[in-house]
Amino acid sequence: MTIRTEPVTVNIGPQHPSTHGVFRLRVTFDGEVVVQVEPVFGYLHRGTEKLAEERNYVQVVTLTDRLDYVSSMTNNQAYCLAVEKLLEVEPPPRGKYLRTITAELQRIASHLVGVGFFLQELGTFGGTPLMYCFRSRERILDLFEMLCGARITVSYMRPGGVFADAPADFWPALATFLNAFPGELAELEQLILENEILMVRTRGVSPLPLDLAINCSVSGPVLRASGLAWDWRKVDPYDAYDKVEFQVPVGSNGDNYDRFWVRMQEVRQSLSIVRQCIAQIEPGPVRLPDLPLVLRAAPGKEAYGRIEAPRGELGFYLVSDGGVSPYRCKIRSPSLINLTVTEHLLVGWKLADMIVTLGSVDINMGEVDR
Amino acid sequence: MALKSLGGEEVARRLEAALPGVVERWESSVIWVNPGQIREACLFLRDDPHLDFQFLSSLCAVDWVEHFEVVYHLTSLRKQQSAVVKARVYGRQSPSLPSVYQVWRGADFQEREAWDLMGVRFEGHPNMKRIMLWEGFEGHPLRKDFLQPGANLPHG
Amino acid sequence: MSCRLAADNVLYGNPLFRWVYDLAGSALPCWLAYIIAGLVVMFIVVNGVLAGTAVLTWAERKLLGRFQNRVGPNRWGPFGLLQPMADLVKLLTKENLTPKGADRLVFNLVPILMMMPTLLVVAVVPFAMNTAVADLSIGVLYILAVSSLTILAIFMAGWSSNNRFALFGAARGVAVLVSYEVPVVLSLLGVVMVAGSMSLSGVVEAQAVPFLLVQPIALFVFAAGTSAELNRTPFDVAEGESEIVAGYHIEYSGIKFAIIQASEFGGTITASAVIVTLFLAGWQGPLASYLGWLWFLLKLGLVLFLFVWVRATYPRLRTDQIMAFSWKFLLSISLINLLATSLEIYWLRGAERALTTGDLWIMALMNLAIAAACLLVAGRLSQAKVRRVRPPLPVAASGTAAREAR
Amino acid sequence: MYGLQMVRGLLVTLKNLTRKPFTVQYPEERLPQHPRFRGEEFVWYEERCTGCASCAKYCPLGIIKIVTSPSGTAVPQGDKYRLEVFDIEIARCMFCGLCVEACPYDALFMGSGFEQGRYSRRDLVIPIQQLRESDKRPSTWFRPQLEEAKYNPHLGQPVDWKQAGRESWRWHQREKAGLRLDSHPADSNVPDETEKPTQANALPEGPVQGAR
Repeated sequence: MTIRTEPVTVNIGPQHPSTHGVFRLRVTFDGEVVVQVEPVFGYLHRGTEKLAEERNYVQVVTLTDRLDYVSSMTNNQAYCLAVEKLLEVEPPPRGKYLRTITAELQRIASHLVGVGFFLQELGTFGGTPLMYCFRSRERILDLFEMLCGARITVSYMRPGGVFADAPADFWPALATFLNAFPGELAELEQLILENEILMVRTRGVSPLPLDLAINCSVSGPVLRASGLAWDWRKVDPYDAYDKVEFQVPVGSNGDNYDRFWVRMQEVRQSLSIVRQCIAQIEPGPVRLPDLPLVLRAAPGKEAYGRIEAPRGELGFYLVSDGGVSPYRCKIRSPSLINLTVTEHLLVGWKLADMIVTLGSVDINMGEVDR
Repeated sequence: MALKSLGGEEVARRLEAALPGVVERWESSVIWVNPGQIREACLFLRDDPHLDFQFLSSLCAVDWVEHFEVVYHLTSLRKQQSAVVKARVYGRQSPSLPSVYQVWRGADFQEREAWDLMGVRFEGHPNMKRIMLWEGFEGHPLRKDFLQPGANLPHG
Repeated sequence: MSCRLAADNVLYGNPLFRWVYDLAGSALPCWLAYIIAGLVVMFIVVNGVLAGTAVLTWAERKLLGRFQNRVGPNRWGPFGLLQPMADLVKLLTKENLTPKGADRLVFNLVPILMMMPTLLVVAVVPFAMNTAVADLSIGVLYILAVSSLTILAIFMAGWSSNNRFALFGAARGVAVLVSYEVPVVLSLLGVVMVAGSMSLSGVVEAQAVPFLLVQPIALFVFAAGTSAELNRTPFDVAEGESEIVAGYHIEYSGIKFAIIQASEFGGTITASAVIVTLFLAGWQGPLASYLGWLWFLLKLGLVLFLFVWVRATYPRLRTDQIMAFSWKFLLSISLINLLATSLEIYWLRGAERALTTGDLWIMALMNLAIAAACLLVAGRLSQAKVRRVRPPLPVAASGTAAREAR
Repeated sequence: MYGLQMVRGLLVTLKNLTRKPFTVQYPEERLPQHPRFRGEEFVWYEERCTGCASCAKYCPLGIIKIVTSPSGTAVPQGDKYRLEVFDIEIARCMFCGLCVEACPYDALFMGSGFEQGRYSRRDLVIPIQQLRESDKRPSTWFRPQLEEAKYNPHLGQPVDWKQAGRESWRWHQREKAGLRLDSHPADSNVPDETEKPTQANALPEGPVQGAR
């Protein structure tokens, strides 16, 4: 006897615990197996690119905080680099080091969130690893508050440096964090990194071949997990990255476990970068003194500034018409473009794997929809 | 180890040798390509062993009022070099140019976004519909002549 | 007029029942006295379980909080002890929704059907000597039969809710529950064989050595099986809140949701009580025999703590992996256990056809060795899947050393 | 071995069971706030404000509304313009602090609180009267002179307008009145009875190197 079956279409999201914001996947299931998937987004579209055209160069910094709200610092950094390229200026060394330190701290915080929610989606009840991740992230956010008065929407960097030097009590607080965090990280690794359930759930699931990843412009940890050591911090060093040493963790077959593993390793490398920066940083100005509050670039000039954000290549393409605000500001957001491979990653896998794979790609809707 | 920004001249020379007439003009770091042949040009840029631009970093459209400019930021992961390719599309009613989806699948969402927000159609894209806004939205908000309904923002 | 309860009545062993029956029977007709006595005992047991459930919801949340470095509920009452009350009031005052297109009758029947097996199981569990409501001679069989009724409720909930997530949850739940029935039954068979009795009090009395030691494999299989049947991590696929939101009970709200939740927590309590009874020697313990209930509660608390601990630690398995775990691993080790146990009993049982304490110790040693061997073999077989991938990357030396190196 | 890592995981959670929770029970306990915290209760010194509306122009959202009129008082008293309206619509404010960054006379400071929740959007406007009367506990965000004085709004006393600026208040008063023509650096360092710091966390007088 044959059982007549029919595919079932389900909307995962926009309100679903595991869609990282207001993201919707229209999925057709055959039993539990995904046969067709279509990402639908735009629920968080705020028109940042249009808004940027109506604000002056410094004001746009506040808009970038709200793109990838899990890593505001790196958004600021990418934007400020683009503006600096446009104006052909370079921040003073201390400013560069401060940017590097904060960007790496932000990378740690962002990866902790990514890993934490990835594990939450794997079904750790009530999110025990998530809480451990947040415990450490909280310390970083505290440092940010000390530095710039806000925890998430930092607006710390400005074209030409950072808005102000770190307060005197920042450095001891940073040292405290650097002492406490490796222990917490080791605890997290002991809890979950090689857990057998995690292994059977994630290894070999949703592999992403390297050639497809490159063709789909996938970047960041997702690309590195597929086996290519491509990191803009190495390839095109910006700020102080040419003065520090670090390794680029690389996965082998780009499955969920590799993506998770790459992030966990990057946290360690970021920690080392912060340490090196602290050892190297020297007193001096943090912001170019002669930049006016309202910046202007030469008409017709354009610049594409990009960084290795925690989620991949974050680029700002700025075009100037000589006015006080960018004529066009295109944001190349890694989260959106990493979603190009959604269909390849999800089709053929089960519902449970689908959720975990989405978590391992680690998208952020603020950045997808902009 | 550093990224090399390829000069417009070098790219233009190679491109012109392979596909005569495709390059409209070039500058120090930018080349303008005939929009009708953008797909062939991109295919060449991707597959030429000296250029090897396998990675499309970014694709966007800029509204210069009298024309639209579609900008491709390309990166070669193997040779660690980058280049900027542009194509000018004229006409405000229905500007269109061939899609590069078949060359780089990474262009998928970015082309859809350019259509959605800027109104530049990419012919040959398998799923050319709105991406951020809903179907039925009137106009393309990133165009310079788009007026936000009820715009009364102080900076508007 | 005085009524005498027949000695072969299943309720004869319960002193409370007999006392109420005698008291009521002196004034009322026997059938009425029988009902009244039954209701009194039922009232105590049902409310005891429900109170335990309330405490468990508080304890689980509090413990999970502390496992996660949080505080847990702490607003109502000292240490948040009144939190279950607040929850109950909240859920009672919520709107009782029935989704459009739902099968109303089935939908509304589910909470009752969910609660029923939980309460039914309690009937045979002896909390202390002579305290089981009914000391059935086929107690173990009764537990197995009644507890599998949950499947029906889960399936009904998923089917009647008119929600695809609920359907997913129900399908998963049924698949998992059905596949876990078999190893659970086989594991309890070993226990019954060693005890030589199917009555729960008989099993407790047979545990001169706790069956935790004598039947370690059976304990593991039974614990895993009940985890799966109760939808607890790492087998909580039927609810899987990160995937299918709440699974089969996604559409339930208000008091219906409360009952379903209560039956799950109550199920945890009864399952733990069964584990205590079958494997941890029930009410037996040192010191005076009237402290039996205390020992029972202590052991119950320990088992519940283990359940919460596991829940706080592990990720969830996938449905097919859970079933593979059941059919490939649990079924084989429970068969091994059954074979080993029967052979041991055959050899060790003396002329008087009963196992002595010494025999039990020998069996314990042998079974522990077998359990260790099973673990080793399974570990070797599954090693390829869970081997460490690659060593962590070296981290650049920090500080001045790195600067000098350049 | 199979299961070994799972046991290690159990040990981690057990270890955390004995730890003190890291969460904070908010209304009773509070996280320590840092002096640079960008909070809601904007601190505004009318005495320092010239009504130039730099803050309003620099606000990315345009939520500051300023109306001035020529004041009737004498110019040497430092009152060129009178502020009639100074509304900050904090419903839309994102607390980026660019208004504070733009203020050339250190008249506007970020506040240090975060508990201005209201039941109606209409109430989420800070009018000028409230700005005048509010506690003067400015955040040290973008105000290096306060930072150098180790001022902490969460512990310290209110800061008087004479001490809030990066230059002497007398200099400032002349500046505000438009009398800078003959200003002389020595002029600003003339000691004055009213300038004497009286508070515990008094701020240094005289020109302080600004951030710009």
